[in-house]
Parts: sequence; C-alpha cells; structure tokens
Amino acid sequence: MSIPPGAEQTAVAEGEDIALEGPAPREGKSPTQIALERLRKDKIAIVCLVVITLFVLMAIFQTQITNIVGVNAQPDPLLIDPTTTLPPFTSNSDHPLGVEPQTGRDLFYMWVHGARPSLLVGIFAATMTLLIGITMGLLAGFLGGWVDRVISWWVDFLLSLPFLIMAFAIVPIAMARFGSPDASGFIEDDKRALIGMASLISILVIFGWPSLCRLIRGEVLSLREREFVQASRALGAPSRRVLFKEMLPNLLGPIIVNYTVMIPAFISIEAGLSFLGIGLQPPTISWGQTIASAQSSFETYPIYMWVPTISIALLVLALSLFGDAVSDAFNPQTRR
Amino acid sequence: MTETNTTETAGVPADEGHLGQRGERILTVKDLTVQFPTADGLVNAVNGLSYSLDMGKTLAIVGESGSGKSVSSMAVMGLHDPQRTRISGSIELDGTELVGASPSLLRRMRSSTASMIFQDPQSSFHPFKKIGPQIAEAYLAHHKVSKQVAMNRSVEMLDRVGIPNPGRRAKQYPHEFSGGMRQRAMIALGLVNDPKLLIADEPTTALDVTVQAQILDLLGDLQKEFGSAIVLITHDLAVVAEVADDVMVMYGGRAVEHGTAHEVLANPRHPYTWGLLGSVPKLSSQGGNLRTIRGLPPSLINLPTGCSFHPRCDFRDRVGEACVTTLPELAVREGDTTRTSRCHLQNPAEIFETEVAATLE
Amino acid sequence: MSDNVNEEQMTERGTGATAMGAMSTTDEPIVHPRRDQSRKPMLEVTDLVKHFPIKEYTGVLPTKLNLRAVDGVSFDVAPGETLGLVGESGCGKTTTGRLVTRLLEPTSGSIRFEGKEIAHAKESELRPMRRDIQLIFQDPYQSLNPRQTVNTIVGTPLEIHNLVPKNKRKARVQELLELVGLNPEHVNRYPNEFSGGQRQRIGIARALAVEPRLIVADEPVSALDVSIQAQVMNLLEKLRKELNLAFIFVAHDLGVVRHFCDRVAVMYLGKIMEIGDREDIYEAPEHPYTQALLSAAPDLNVVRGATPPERIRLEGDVPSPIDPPSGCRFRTRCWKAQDICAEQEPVLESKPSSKPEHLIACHFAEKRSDLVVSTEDIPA
Amino acid sequence: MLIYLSRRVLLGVSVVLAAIVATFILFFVGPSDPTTALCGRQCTPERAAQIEKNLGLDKPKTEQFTRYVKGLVVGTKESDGGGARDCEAPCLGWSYVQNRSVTDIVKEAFPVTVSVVAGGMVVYSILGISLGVLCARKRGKWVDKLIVGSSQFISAIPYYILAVIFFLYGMKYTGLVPEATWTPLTESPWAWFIGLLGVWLFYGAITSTGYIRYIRASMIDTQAQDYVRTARSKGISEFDVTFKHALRAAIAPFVTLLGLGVAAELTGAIFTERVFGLPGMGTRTILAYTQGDLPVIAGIVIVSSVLLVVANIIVDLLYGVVDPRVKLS
Amino acid sequence: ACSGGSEGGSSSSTTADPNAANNQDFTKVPASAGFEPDAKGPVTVQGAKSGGTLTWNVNAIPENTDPSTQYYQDVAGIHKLTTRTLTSYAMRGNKSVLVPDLATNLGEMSDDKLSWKFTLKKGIKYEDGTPIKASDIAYSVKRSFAQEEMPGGPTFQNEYFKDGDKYKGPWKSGENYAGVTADDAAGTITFNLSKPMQTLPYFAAFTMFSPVPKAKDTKTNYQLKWVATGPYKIESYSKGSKLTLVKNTNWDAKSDPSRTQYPDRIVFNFNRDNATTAKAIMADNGSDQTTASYDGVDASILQQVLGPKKNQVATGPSNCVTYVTMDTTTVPLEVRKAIATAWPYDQIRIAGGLTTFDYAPAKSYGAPQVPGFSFQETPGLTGTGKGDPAKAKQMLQQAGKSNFELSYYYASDDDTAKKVEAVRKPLLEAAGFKVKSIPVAQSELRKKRIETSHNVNLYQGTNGWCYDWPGGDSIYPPLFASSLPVNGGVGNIKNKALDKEMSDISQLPLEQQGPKWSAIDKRLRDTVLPALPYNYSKGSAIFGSKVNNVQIDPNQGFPDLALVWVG
Ligand SMILES: Nc1ncnc2c1ncn2[C@@H]1O[C@H](COP(=O)(O)OP(=O)(O)OP(=O)(O)O)[C@@H](O)[C@H]1O
Ligand SMILES: Nc1ncnc2c1ncn2[C@@H]1O[C@H](COP(=O)(O)OP(=O)(O)OP(=O)(O)O)[C@@H](O)[C@H]1O
Ligand SMILES: [Mg+2]
Ligand SMILES: [Mg+2]
Repeated sequence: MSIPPGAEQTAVAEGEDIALEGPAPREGKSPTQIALERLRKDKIAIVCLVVITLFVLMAIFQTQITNIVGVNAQPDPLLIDPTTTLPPFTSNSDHPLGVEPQTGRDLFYMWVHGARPSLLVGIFAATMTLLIGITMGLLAGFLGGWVDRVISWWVDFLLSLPFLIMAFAIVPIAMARFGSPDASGFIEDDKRALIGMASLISILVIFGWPSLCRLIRGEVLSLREREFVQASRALGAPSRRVLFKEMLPNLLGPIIVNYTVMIPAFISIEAGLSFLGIGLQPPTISWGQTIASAQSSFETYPIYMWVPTISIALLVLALSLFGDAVSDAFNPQTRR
Repeated sequence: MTETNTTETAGVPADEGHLGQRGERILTVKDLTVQFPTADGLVNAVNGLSYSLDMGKTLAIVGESGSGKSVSSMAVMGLHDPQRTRISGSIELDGTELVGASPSLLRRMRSSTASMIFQDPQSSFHPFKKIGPQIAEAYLAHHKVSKQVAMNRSVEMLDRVGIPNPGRRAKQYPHEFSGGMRQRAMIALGLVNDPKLLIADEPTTALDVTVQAQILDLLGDLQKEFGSAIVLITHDLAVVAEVADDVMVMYGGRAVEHGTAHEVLANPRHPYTWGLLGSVPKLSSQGGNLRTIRGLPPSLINLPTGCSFHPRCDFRDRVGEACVTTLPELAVREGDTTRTSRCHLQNPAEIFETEVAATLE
Repeated sequence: MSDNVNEEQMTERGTGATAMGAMSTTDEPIVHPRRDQSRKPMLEVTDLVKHFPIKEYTGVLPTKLNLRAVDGVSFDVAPGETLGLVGESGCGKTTTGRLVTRLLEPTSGSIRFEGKEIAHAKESELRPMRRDIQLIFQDPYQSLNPRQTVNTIVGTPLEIHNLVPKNKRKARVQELLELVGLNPEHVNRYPNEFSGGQRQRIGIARALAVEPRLIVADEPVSALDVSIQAQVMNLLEKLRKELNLAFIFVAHDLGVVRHFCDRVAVMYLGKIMEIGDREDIYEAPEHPYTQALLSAAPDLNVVRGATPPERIRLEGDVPSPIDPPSGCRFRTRCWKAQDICAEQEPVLESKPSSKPEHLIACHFAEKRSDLVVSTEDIPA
Repeated sequence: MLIYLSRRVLLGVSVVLAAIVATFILFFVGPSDPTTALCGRQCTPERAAQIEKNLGLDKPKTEQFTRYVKGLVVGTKESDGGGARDCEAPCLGWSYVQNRSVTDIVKEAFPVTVSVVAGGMVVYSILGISLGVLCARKRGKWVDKLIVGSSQFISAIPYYILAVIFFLYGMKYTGLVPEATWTPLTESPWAWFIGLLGVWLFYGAITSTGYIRYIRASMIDTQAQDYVRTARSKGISEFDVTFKHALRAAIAPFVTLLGLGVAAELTGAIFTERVFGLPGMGTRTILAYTQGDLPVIAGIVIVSSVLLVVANIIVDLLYGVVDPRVKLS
Repeated sequence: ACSGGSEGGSSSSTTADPNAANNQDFTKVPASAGFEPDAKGPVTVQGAKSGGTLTWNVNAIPENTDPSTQYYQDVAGIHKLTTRTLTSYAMRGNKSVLVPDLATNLGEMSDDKLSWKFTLKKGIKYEDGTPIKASDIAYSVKRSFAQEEMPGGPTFQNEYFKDGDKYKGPWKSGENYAGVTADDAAGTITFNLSKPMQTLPYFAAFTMFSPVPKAKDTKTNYQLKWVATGPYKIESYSKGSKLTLVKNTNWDAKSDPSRTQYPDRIVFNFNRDNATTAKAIMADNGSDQTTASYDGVDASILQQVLGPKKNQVATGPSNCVTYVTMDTTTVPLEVRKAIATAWPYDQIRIAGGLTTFDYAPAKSYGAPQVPGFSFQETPGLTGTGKGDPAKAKQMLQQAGKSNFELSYYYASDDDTAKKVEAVRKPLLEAAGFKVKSIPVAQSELRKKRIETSHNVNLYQGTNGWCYDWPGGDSIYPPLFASSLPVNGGVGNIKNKALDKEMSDISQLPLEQQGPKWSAIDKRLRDTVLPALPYNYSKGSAIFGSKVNNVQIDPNQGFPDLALVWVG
C-alpha cells in the first residue's frame, strides 16, 4: 500500500486546507539557526557573551597577555613597605593592578593567570556533572525498577553527606593517594597542581551529580507519560532513540539552566574552598585563592581583593544570564 | 439500584421564579471593548459588544475558540487585571456600572450579584484546599457570619446540588471528587451567595454526556427555583438548542447574530453560523463529509477589515467590496422582528433556505 | 475487495514511493465492508484483560489491589472497517487502545493481528507490527514533541523503519504533509507554531508515515473546536476511503462516532455492554446503559421542532474499577436491575430481538424506540 | 502513611549506615596519624606507640570499625581494652586534640548550627516569599527589575566576602545590627535571639536571592491558574487571593527546594559560622581539620548525614501536608 | 615550652608604655629579672577603676584548660585570673619576676638537692569559701601524671620527680606517690626528686601546682569547670567558643602579690577571626572599646597602630625564639654557612607579614631576657638583611656543592606560608641552591617536621622554642641534647660531650648558670650552626580605647591578664 500522490491535489482542491493560509513559510532555516538568530537579537545575551569570551580569551592567552604587558610571576618583597606590609602604591606603569601585599607579586599577572584555573574547574566540573547526572537521571527515570532503586539510593546517599566537610577529608587523601609522592612526600609542581585540580573537580562532580540526577529523573518520569513519547514507542522506536531523541531535547531547558548555573556555582565554590584553605593546590594561582588571601586587606589595599572578586561576579553573572538567554532561545515555546 | 427514568424537558424553565423580578433587566452590556496590550501588539479580544439579559432567562453565547466569549464574560465579573487590560464601553449589572468601578465595588458584586462557573472544574478548585472551606470562603466574603455558619451553608449548598453525603464531602479535597461532582461543587460555589446572574463558561465541556445531562438538568432546576439569569457559554450547539432562550453568536470579538435559540439555530442568518451548524456531526446523520469553515480564525491583533469573517466567507462574492471595506451593523434585518445579525447579504434567509439548509440535514 | 487489497498490500509493502503511483489510479468507489459471515477479521481481540496493580495503604500493611481497567473485552476489526468505542470517562477505552497498540502488555487475553498473536510479544517481535497498527492521540499538542520540528516528527517513523532513503526523507515528509492538507513548506516549524487542527494533522501524518493498516484513534477530535473538528473528521474520512484504513475510533461524542464508525462498541467499567453495527446501536439499542447514553446526548434538531427525546437520568457515579459490582456492572445505576443482575454476569450475546451480529450483555435487553429524536415531524 | 514513613526511615537508616562506613574508610583507613596530635609537644616514639595502643589504632581496621560502630550503639568503656576513655553511646569517638568525647563536642556545636540554619531559613523564607510575590505581582515594573537584578548580582559575589563586609560594616563599624554572639537558647532566649539576629538577617538575605526568583516564577505561574481566577470571582480581597490562593500553591515547589537547600545550607553554614565566629559544627570542622582531629570531622559528618536524612524525611512529609494530592506511598 | 616556628603571624604581648618595646633590640635591654621572694600583696594599679566588662576576642582556642595539664601561654594567661599556683610571675615595670603566690616563699631546696618544700599561706579559700589544703595541690600534681587519660601537659615531672617515669597518676597508680607529699596540718607540700632541679620554683608556677579539690574532680571534664582560687571564677564556659569569668569574692587581694581584680566580668570569645577582630577594635565602637585581643597585630590595621591608634597596642618580648633549622647530618657545614649568607631575612619576613610587632631579629638561640644571659654576636648571623646570593653561590662552588638540594615542608593550606614560599624558593634558587619544597596540610606539618627519617634537610625538628621558665635548662637541653630528641631538636645534633656539659650546667646554682649557657649558645653558632637564629618573637595585644594597663609578660610573651582594667 502506498499513499497516492493524487490525494494531495484532492486535499487542496477541496478547499479545506487551513495551513496554506497560515503565516508566511520560513523555509530553509534550521532550528539552530533560528535560535542563534534570536540570541543575536538579545542585547543582554550579547553583552554576556562578550564578557565570557573576554575571560575565556584571557585564560587561553594568559602567557601572551602578560608578556605583552610585561609583567611576570617573580615576587619582589622589596617593593613592599615593611612597616605596613603593603605596597606603597596602588598602580604604576610596571604594575598596572599593583602588587600583592607581602610578596610583591604582580597582581595583573595573578589576575590573568588566575582565570584559567577558575574557568577550568567551573567548566570541567560542570560538564562532568552534567554528563553523569544526565546519564544517571535518564537511566533511573527511564528504566525504573532496580536500576532506579540503585541510582536513587546513591543519590540519597551522596546528598546526605555534607559536601564541604567531605571536601576537608577528601582533598588531602587524594593528594596522598594519587600524588605518588616520594618518601618525603614530594610531588612535582605540575603534577601536584593537576592532582589538586582533579581532586577538586572530582569532589564537585561526586557531590554535584546527584541533585541533577534527581531533577532529570523527575522530568523523565513525567515525560515518560507524555503522549509524544508513547507515540514514538508506538512507532517502534527503540529505547535508546526514545531516550536521546525524544526525551533529551525536552530536558534541554533544565540542562542548559543547570549547566550555566553550575559553572558559576563551581567557580564560587572554588573561591570558597580557598577561603577555608582547601582550594586548589599551590603553585596554582586562582582567583579564589587571591580573594581568600586578600579579604583581610580589602580596606587597606582594596584593588587586591576587588579585581578578582568583581571578575568572578561578572563572570558568574554573565554565565547565568547567558544561560537564561540560551535556554530561552532554544525553547520553541517562547518563540514569537 | 434506583429507578430513575425521570423524563422531563430540559429546556426553558417554567415561569415561576421567586427570587428577583422575572423579566427585570439584570445585565446590560453596551459597546464593550476589551483589549490586551501585549508584546506583539494590541489584542482586540472584544470589539463593541452589546447585549442584555433579563432575570429568569438563559442566554447562550456560542462561537469559535478565541472569539471573545470568555473575555467578555470575565469583563462582567471584573476579573481582568486592570493593569494589563483596556476596557471601554459599559457594563451595567443590576443597575450598577461596572466599567471603571472601584476594585472594592467589583469585589462586592462578585459572587453576590453575579457569579461564574468555569469550564474545567478540576483546575478551577484550589487543589490544596478542601471543597467545603473553598465554598464557605465565598459566603464569608459577603456575609458577616462565623466560619461555622459559612461551613454549614456550604454543606447545605453541596446538598442542594445533589452531592450525596455533603457533610463528609465538604471535608474532602477536589481530587477526591469525580469530574461530575466537582462541577456540581463548582455550581454550589457559584450559587452560594444567591447571585442574580450566573455565568457558566463551558460548564460541561470536560464532562461526558451522562454527567453533562445531569449538570444541565441541575442548572435548569436551580434557575427555576431562583429565577436567576444565566449566561451559558458553550461550543455545543445541541446543548444550546436544549437549554437556551436566546443565543448570541460571536466571531472575532463581535456578536454576529443574536436572537432566540429557535431563530438562530433553525434559521440562521449569518454565514458563520451556517458554517458552525454545518460542522456539527449530528446524532441522526451518518457518513459523508461534514461542512467546514475554511481558513483560520482571524488574528485579533490585525482584525480583517470590514466584516471580520470575510476571508473565510463562501458568500462574499455575492456582496462584493463592502465585505472587505465596511463593517456591517448588527441590526434587525428585513423580514425579522427582534433578532439581529451582522452581514451584508441582502437575502440571507433565502440563501439559507435554498442553499444551506439542505446540507445541514 | 478487502481480501485482494490485503494481498496486494502485503506484497507492495515497503516499496515506498514507487508503489504510490499504482494506487493513485484506483478510482473505484470504496465499499465499506460490513459485517457479514464471510468477513475475515484483521484484528481479533479475545477476553482482553488489563489490571493495574495498585497499592493502597489503609491500615498498616499495604493491600495490593487490582484496578480492572479492562476486564475481558472481545471484538474484532476487519480490514477497512471502523470500530467505535464509546463509554463514560474511565471505562477503559484508552487502555483498550493502548493494549491493541501494545503500548501496554495485557494481563491476559489474546490479541491476534492477521493471525499472529501479539498479546505478549517482545518489543523486537512487535517491530513489524508497529508498522501496521498506529495510534493517534486525543491531545494534538501533548502528542507532538515540542522540541522537534515537523520534519523530525514525521520523519522519525521513516527513519526507524528505514522506509525511505535518507536523501529522500524530506521529500517524503512533505508529501505526507500535503496528504493531510498541510503546507509542505512548514517542515521546519515547531508544533507550537500550528493551530490545534493543524497539529492533529501532523499527528495523523506521522501515523500515516509507516503506511499502517489499522489506526487506533484515541479521541482524536475531542480537544478541537467544532469547526476544526469537522476538518479533521473529513480528513480521516478521506484517508479511510483512499487508503482503505481500518480504525478503532475512541470517542465520547456520540455524534462523531455515528458519523464515522461502521460498528460501535459501548463500554462500561472495563467491559463491553453492547456491540453492533452503527444502525443497531443508534437506532435499536437494547442495553439500558446504551439507551441512557444515547438519551443523554442533546440533539440540535430539538430546535427545529423535533420532539425532544425522553431523557434517562442516571443517578450517581460510575463505581470504582478497583471493586466493581458483582454480576452486571451496570446494575447499581440501572433501573431494570433485579436480583439476578447481582448474581449472574450477563454474557455478551445476540438476543432474539436483535440482529445476529448485534451483541448485548444484559439480562433484560429490550429495544426502546422512544430514545432517538424522530426526525419525521420536523417541518421542512 | 505509616508504612511510607517506616520505609523512608529504613532507607534513611541504610543511607546513614553507608555514610558511617564511608566516613570510617575515608578518615580512619586513609593516611592519617592521630598520634602526633595526641602526643603533645614533647612527643617520644614510645609515648606515640602507647597512645596508638590506647586508641586501638594498632588493631586491624575491621576490628577498629567494629569498635567504632559498637561505640555508636552501646558506647565504649576503658575496660573494653581498645577504648581509651569512657564514652557513652552514641559514642562518635574521642577527640585526639581536645581529649573529650566527640559526642560532647558535637552536642555543643549542634545547636549553634541548627539555630543558624533554622533562623536563617525563617528569614529567607519570609524574604524570598514576600519579595518573590512582590516581583511576581509587579512583574516587568521597575521594582521587579530592581529586585531580580540586584539579587542576581548579589548572588554572583562570593558569599564570604559579603559576610566579612557585613560583619564589619553592619555590626562592627556602625552597630546597625547587634553583634553575633552565641548564647544557648536554654540559657537566655533573648540573648540567643539578639546574638543571632544579625547572622540570620544577613544569611537569610543572601540566601533568599536564590529563592526570590523561584518564588517569582512559580507565582507568575500560579497567578495564571484557573483556581486563582475562581478565588477572585468569589469577591474576596486581593490580599487573600494572592496569599491564600496563589501563594498557597506556589509554596509547594518551594518546600522541595528547601529540602534540597537544607543540605547545602547545613554545610554552607561553615562560612557563616567562620566569619561571625559562631562555635557551630562548621567552625569545629575547620578547626578539627587544621588540627588533624579526624574523629571530630568524622563525627560531624555522621551527625550531618543523620540531620540531612531527617530533614529530607520531614520535607517529604511536609510536602504531603502542603499538597494533599501527594499520597505518600 | 611550645615549639613554634610559624613563618609569620605572631603569638602574643607588655608594658604600660607601648613604644618602649617597638623596634627594641632585646639583646641590649634584657627585660627580665629573677626572683622576688618577699613580694607581698595587694597589687594596685595607679588610676585603675573597678567594674565594667572586659572582652578578649581571640582566634586561638584553648585546647585543654585542665590546670593539671596546662602547657600553653594562652591557657596559662587565663588561668592566671582564676588559678593561684605555688609561685607566679609578677610584672615589675617591663620585667617579670617570680614571686611566691600560694606559698609563703619560693621554696626550700633540701641539702641533697633532691627535695623541695613549700609552705602555704594561711586562710586562702576556694571560690566556694572552703579553705585550700596542701594535699589538694599534691593531688593536682599527681593528676598531671595521668597522661594517658589527660595527655598534652608538661612532662618535666616525669623526668625529675621520684619514680616519675613509673607513676601513672591517681586513677591508674593510686594516690600514694612518693614524689609528692603534703602535710595539711602544717600546710606544707614536698616534692621528692630523682635528680636535682634548680629551676623548680619556676616550674611551680605551672598551673599543675594549684589546688584541685578531689571532691570536685570530674576527671576529663574538670577542664570545663575548674574551681577558682584567683580573683575570678567561671560563670560559664562553652568550650571552644566562650568563657565568662566573674569576680571571685573569696579571693583575698592582700595575699596575692601578682593579681588585681578590676573588671566585674571578663569574657573570652575564642575562635574569632584575627583580621575582623582587629578592625573592629580599631573602629572602637560600643563594646569594642572594652575589647582586646592578644592575637598580635593583624597586617590590615598596621597603618592605624603605627599612626593614630598607637595607644591601642602593646608589644613586648616573649619567651620564644624562632630558627631556620638545618640538618647537620646531611647538610655540610660549608653549605650551612652558605645558607646563612644567602638567607633573605628581610624578604621572607615581609612575605610572612612580620612586622616589628611580631619580632626582633634574632642573633642567638636563647632568648636574651633570660637572667644572666650575656650576649655576644656571631659575625654573619645578624638576623637581618637581604642575603647575598652571589657570595653564597661562590661559597657553594668553593665547597663543590653547587646546586645543593635544600628540601623542606611548608603548609599549603596556610596563606602566609604560601606567600613565604612564593618568595623564598626563587631567592634560594637565585643563590645557587636546588630547592625541593613540599607543601603539606597544616595538620600534617608538625608531624612531618618531627619525623626522624630525615627526608628533608631544612626546617626539620624544632623551628622555634619558647622556654618554660627563664632558665637555660629550659632552652638548650631540649634543643640540642642528643638524648632528648624532643620534637626532633635542632639540627639533629648528636654530641655526647655537649650533652654532658649541658647536664652539668643544669646542676649548678641558678646564678652561676647564665654565663655558661651564653657560652654554649655562642659556641654552637660559631662552630656548629645547626640553625639560623631568625626571630626573637614578640607578644602583642591590641585593645579598645577603654582598656588599660595591658602589659606583655616577657616570660610568657602574653599580656598579664590579671592587671588589665577597663573604663
Ligand atoms: N490576558 C490576555 N492577554 C492577551 N490576550 C488574551 C488575554 N486573555 C484572552 N486573550 C485573547 O483573547 C481572545 C479571546 O479569548 P476568549 O478566552 O474570550 O475566547 P473564547 O471565545 O472564550 O474561546 P474558548 O472557546 O477557547 O474558550 C483569544 O484570542 C485570547 O488569546
Ligand atoms: N497506568 C495506569 N495505572 C493505574 N490505573 C490506570 C492506568 N491507566 C489507566 N488507569 C485506570 O484505568 C481506568 C480506565 O482508564 P482509561 O484511560 O482507559 O479510561 P478511558 O475510557 O480512556 O477514559 P477517558 O474517557 O477519561 O479517557 C481508569 O480508572 C484509570 O484511572
Ligand atoms: Mg473561553
Ligand atoms: Mg481516554
């Protein structure tokens, strides 16, 4: 059996077609293009994107930037006034953002080089969290049964552990376990920095995925009952397809929102952990660490703290606003 | 096991109201215009609507989805957010002008003078609150009585609308009610303050036929008892045929035809009404194609010029330019006495008789 | 012609676009197969049961209860035939539809499609059957994935069953859209950019994409406005004629069912109360429930002077499907009920007074002619 | 309901048990050495060995674990051999540094953290709800934009920076808010209240920024619901419509959020306690961390887990109260 | 007692004249004096007013406040308010002298030097009015042996007291202990020793030599509610957060030569952030006017205390000296000398945020204020300067030790330590060393530093030492004796001859010891160089404008809390 092409003519000829009189067709533009177009028209989104891009560029080209400006990592305590332990200047031609109290390190250098770890932590951890959270959530919600029970139990379990306190326990242990230090506990700087970052990211991921998983699971449970999912099952779509082609796109909203909330949240958490002394490991320079050590002198030498603080605030704000804009743009329902 | 073959005519109730003067004018709507400013432009939901209603009468408003039935009725209840709505014209309810009235006046009128029953009883009750208190709340808003008295009143009302075991039911949540019972409770809520006007916005659309019949009977009984006026909004012309005195057909925010139920449904004058009637698959008919109205409902932001129905009208070529340029008046046409319609056609009655009526059989 | 067509369909399946030309020339009038003894059913459903296990916590221990959504339903559908399913809300219409399309697995009973038992088939075994039986849903918006374009929605079945090579897929989607009367240029639009009627057409196009033989339409028009409802009904009617589709048509609007269906089954609390040809059900209903249902439906003709039917008011609510009444399920609301109704469950059988293919499950089945609006005395 | 509760409790117990195992593995099997901390400033190897023996750390890990769990259930006694000190059940171990039972330490710290979080919760619930409702009602107006915008901005600044600034400028320099001090509620309710008021206000205000947007969104959602229209059609006051009807429904998702939030906030109180110098579980943790006092951290982890599990059960039950449609099964 | 060695920060406080101690070179003005055996009470402070509430907001948290196990300056400082001991320190100008407190004199040593006898003053009462007994003091001392139950206290008693290594305290070994005997009737208490202890009168100022009424002993919980004999008693104590003291009416001012009782109430808030506390005190609003902190001077308020607020800070010498230890077994002497040449004192101090409120440059291992100390400088060990990398490089080359690897630990979770490391490493590298610096958590650091495996060669062992009493026997043997590798000692020295010499000096009468210890100090510096003397630590306190008479006790490096008044 097949459908006779003649039928189309009949349909149109019968004059009961309502579609042909609808709004002018918008042929040729893919959904993504349309979304991008909407984004392009969103002024706030553009500003946010510019901010994010600038920071990302800064993180990528950190060495080039500091070379051009002509600052380096070398500390110079002799720049500091020993009676106050503060630099006697805020900004000069050699040090556009001043120098760090006590050590005399160039703050511009620290600012530029502090961006990468912050962004890396945020993006890596958020991405991993997202992948694990979504996979687990989809599996739990879709397969149900014991898979659901096992995953949900883990979610409950991990959510019942106090995250920050666990961080206190895990970071040093990770350092000792995976750092493979020599007898004296020595680990090369590069490796140490890497392990430090990896363990921080792991903690963020381990404690981050459960809530996302819970959210996704809930959404999947309700989506599973939606008629369009039933429809695709009726068409004989295999589970994988139902999961990834039918459900996942509908989770895009919460996922984008979560992603763009998570990145800044993780950046902030890194800063917070640094405040508590368990952030990234030296010699890594990060905004969080700078803020943590600057917070006591924010009155006497404000630039020290406010530059990274405002950077984080800006980045966080830009990311979350941009996230809102993106999920809006990709949501056909909010389209005009 | 109940023997219930009660047979009676569910239609115009007998003339024996005891609440309010029968025939007294309760509602006069004049030149009502309701507009919503939105990001896309001004939505002209209702454009110069006029009608009136007497006590003890039932007016049915029919029309396509989006034709302004609900919006105009909500305006009568003063339920539009004044910050997001522009209303002009006049609504006189029981002698009081409502357009531009203060919020407190509107509040006093709501439920006590006019009350409204909404389409979907499931979503119209607060899901987290018990039915009884929800009804009592309306009573309390207009009577200085204790909570207990109000609760008793709400139980009484539930009993009145035929909910068995009303005392216990009043303490249950909406989701514990069946669809039909929820709609009964909705009616109880509508009547708790003995309003003179009851607006029922698609009260049975969500229900199946047997329950629908129960509800319509109930409304008829209650009207008989209280003599109140009812505005019944519905899509179902068969329902209209059975219960309404008058019918107003709306299209694009305007009334296109207004008359008694018999006049409008048996001898409609407007091509839109013809289309509407043609679309209904009748119990007594079978097979074959249904008549349809081609095209899409009009955009309320850019209403078609002239007669709003002209882009979809099959009879437009018999009139010519006027359909596109001039908005026909809602007026009494040649050969009619009281009924009004809004069409440029010279001889609608004839066209109906000769061309349309046959297709409706 | 039904049998021939079957053979033909079998051989031509899956050849896609090329085969289309052949059918288009078939301009013969389509004869609706009526129930007759020679009729060979395409779908046979026997004693179909679906119980949903429910846990109720009344005391300390949970009681495991069964919600008997469908409780022993038998019917069959011949190729090209339309069976209407009517009944009160919650009586198991949707569940029956889902069982037939095997979105649910029946608790017991048999579903044979073209002789093949599919009641408990595995998902992989169902795959070929999925092409033959399709589903159209009540809510056109709910049933379309809001995040997919029409192209994806309608193209999905083509892809799943690999019906059309990838490069021709879009063209085929556009053909299908034209077939259901949609502008083929709208392929990149999202469902929310369409009106209700248009959305339902998309759903229909998707169902048609796999070239099914049987469509289960679960209240396909109840969410639509009357004028749009008419458009969709006409479309379905057209497709039925042109493609010789069989339908199981679920609806609660008796007018719509009468308009569209060859045969009608009346359900009450998970059981079929009465089943028969359209005329039998509408003009000579014998089951009290059917009678009540018909009498409750308002009729437009009243206004044209028809005598309003004698209305049967049913009191009370439908009993719970968890604990249905013994014997005849309708007895609690039936005015004819006697002791036997509580003790003995009536069999669905043809009565002496009825036609042989008109089956009624009632101890006191009886014709009542006064229930239908008589159109005779309407003045012309 | 009862069944639901018992199943939920059972699940909670399994989670807590797992938390205990995890904690034990993390803290006591990992590379840590309590003896130095305990040994004091004139530590000799012999003394260290003695202490290790006293603590039972020379025993196999499984035995240590059994003892730990036993301590939790029935307590430990010096005569048990392993246990260094008498420690009544539930014994969370013995602080290496403070030479006290961890249970005692937690008992002191627990009310502080709970007071901070609970009081803060009251503040941010009130603030979040009232501002969220205000924004929803005035949506698109400048009040709405101002509140939403500034809450976005505030939540972008690291919390502890704000805390330090508030502590100095709000409490110390200007005395606008009473200084943060801890007095047990049992000792003097007034002092307890006054001492924590500033902390609650600050912590509540900052935390509310997250909730304002949620409440706003769900209020906008519920305001458009049919039942709100019904409520209005009853002729009740706009205040009742907003708070008794629209908000009543908007509050349901908020309860779930609170449940998830409690988890974050209990540990997030670390920052609050640290900056305002309150002797709660967070401060204890930091201190124990710098001192290498692992039993204290472990004890706090376990207590927090119990707390979180309980909090989540309460939220679940509460959800059933808030939304009667939810059948707890 | 305490071994500090923190890179920066500070510990604690002295004189009525705040400027006297600033930038002061202690080597020139010894701030200490010896005994004042006939000191009498009461103590009065000129112009002092009674009443008010004095608040101490501090970062440090007293770990254990049991008088029998007290070993820390802050706890000792607090106990000074509540707990009277056999002897105690009293401020005289900016010197601190040892005076008899509960005892009538500073003890009588028997001829064989193996027992000391103290006689109690009459009529001294506990806070509840019951009289104290000699046996209560004996009981307290016995408690101090119960180190398994209550670890962490001083252990001199184990070493010096008769059978001190065997007695395990009253709970494990019973109350009969020959090392301590008391005669309640006569009001005497006698300590029997296993070896002579010339400095026992100093030791008797430890709080373990205070009375503990056995009836009120709650063992490990006694630390939460101890019975007062001093001018103040506990009103409430929430461990780790707050201690409130109120006047003890049963305290007799006339019998007390070292304490006053001015404020009505003294509140200690522990675990307060340094920087915020400091800022608040400088802001000097409301209750902060009567608030003080003995946490030293936070960098953020330096400008203020150097300028307009200089009357709100007190600084004075402390009993602590810090070092940069070098492992003498793995680092050759030439290299140690090269390190001394290269050492960038100034830069490291700046990076550590050290100011003149925290230190004076150290030139010796012992603190200069020890009575009898006579100071002689070693060339090149001035404790100041930027270091001479070029010369150090050259020295290394000459010794054939170019690129000698220096390895050490530092705290990776301590901001100051990180800053110091950021500065120190490149500077040492610039001087031709290969640097292997190993970040560890603070909690690990102590353990790492005292481990005996010698995996690293710098900063190992004791990097700072605070003497327990102003006597050389409390400094040199703990640091340099091979027999007593307390906390790893300094420089890992194993020298039997030196051990013998030090033990001999300890037996000498006190007045003869000073010069001998000074000679050892100099000899070690000149010929062994196990460590670079780094800082003479100072104690500092800041306080609100209504806090008066904050004096830093140079023997504690901590303000004498019993002298402060508000108003
Ligand atoms: N608050 C509003 N803002 C903007 N447009 C609105 C608003 N309320 C209603 N409308 C629009 O006004 C038009 C008329 O709506 P109304 O609800 O009166 O239609 P109706 O005739 O009741 O239709 P239905 O049969 O579907 O209930 C619709 O197009 C609707 O979209
Ligand atoms: N997944 C399920 N779990 C439990 N009960 C169910 C489930 N699906 C349906 N039911 C119950 O089975 C009964 C029949 O439901 P079904 O949806 O088939 O009715 P219906 O005839 O389609 O009703 P409607 O006209 O309202 O669509 C109802 O009581 C319903 O509550
Ligand atoms: Mg409407
Ligand atoms: Mg259904």
